[in-house]
Amino acid sequence: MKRVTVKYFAMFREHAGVAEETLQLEADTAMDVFEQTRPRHGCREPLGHCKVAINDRMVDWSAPVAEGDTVLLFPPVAGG
Amino acid sequence: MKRVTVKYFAMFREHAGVAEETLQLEADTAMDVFEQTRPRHGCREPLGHCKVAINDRMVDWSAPVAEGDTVLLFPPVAGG
Amino acid sequence: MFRIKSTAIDVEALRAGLGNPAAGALCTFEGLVRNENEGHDVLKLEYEAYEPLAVTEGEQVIAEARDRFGVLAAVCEHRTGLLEIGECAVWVGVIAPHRDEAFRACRYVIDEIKHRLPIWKKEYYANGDSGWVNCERCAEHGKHEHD
Amino acid sequence: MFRIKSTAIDVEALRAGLGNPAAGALCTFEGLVRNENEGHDVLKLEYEAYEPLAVTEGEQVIAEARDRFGVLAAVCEHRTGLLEIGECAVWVGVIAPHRDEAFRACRYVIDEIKHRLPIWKKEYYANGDSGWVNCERCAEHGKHEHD
Repeated sequence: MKRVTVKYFAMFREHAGVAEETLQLEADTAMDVFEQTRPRHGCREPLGHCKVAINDRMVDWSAPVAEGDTVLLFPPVAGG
Repeated sequence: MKRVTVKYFAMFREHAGVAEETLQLEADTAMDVFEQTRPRHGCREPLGHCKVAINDRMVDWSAPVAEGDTVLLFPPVAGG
Repeated sequence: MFRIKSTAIDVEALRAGLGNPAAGALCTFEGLVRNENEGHDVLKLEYEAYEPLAVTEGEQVIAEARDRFGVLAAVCEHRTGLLEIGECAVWVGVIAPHRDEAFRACRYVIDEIKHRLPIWKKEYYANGDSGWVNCERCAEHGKHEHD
Repeated sequence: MFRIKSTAIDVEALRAGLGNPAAGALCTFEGLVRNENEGHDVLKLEYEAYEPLAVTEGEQVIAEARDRFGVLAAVCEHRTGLLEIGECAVWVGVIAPHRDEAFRACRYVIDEIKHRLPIWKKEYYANGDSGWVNCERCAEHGKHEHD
């Protein structure tokens, strides 16, 4: 188990009811964090429509997650 | 022979030394007017790079020229 | 130069900042808040950005545009917060010696900004509903998630 | 709306005139006088237009852009007379619901304006020479005709 801080944005934040929370997760990769927090962020989109950052760096879904990391979960973006 | 008023623009006008002149020409088409006035407008470009209007309407080079027409000879354009 | 702004974008100041005697072409794009989306009457929009990464990624897009198209300068500002109909949500300006590079770089910047930056848009509708707008490239899979 | 102007183009007024609540995209193009052309240092430019036909053909180009791309509005103004480095020689603005049509229509207007309208450009060089600029599509056949 790892202690991971997860940050939710936009529709994810509204679904979770919090902007961030610290969780104990059995997660090796960013994808694991996303999948295990589905009930929190409530995403109904394919993973590929979302983006993820670890400690303020954009990463691939396969990026490893370490103890104490902050994982930012971004719903499909729609700027402009 | 037809009486035709020919108007020169930009580099054509500078070469001819006048903005317009009325000439007696043996010309059936706009192209005939262009070719017969080459010594006046001094064009060294292929005909297809230039444009022509008769009585303020853009026309093809094959357009017929009538007695009293005004033929406008436009060198290659370069707006913008 | 890429910037996130929580107050009105000053289009005239941005354009004035792009003066350059070697520039023969200026292409600009403005994303405006319009009164309709996919059949819904829209009253206003709210933009949310995760600014640290939006700025990093925005600067990256600008640098790519300069490298790929060889333009003299490219600038983009993107709004956050509540916007009314007709307001400017995003502004892109590119100067180049010739127009082809200016158009292509401007288009590149706005396309990439829309798809890569952590920025989200919530629409408020005339019927009282609101909804987050999904990205264009996801549009075939999911529509608005109404609250 | 197409217009020939012998005085400075008022970019801000033109942009303000394009307000429309259904517009989600505004694409503009400005042709600027730059200080160099094909290796020559340019001091200023002089534009000459045959206004009756330039206006007729310009209006036609605007109408084609509206028809082909379904944009909400398209506007163009073109200068005549002497212009200094940095001045705006031509301005095109297009509003549309979405950006793709706005970009494509704006590009269409400036491309057609440059190739179809009876407008000519004379460059004045740092070395005292001057020369009429040939059209882009003719560039492979002839260069400047220096006086």
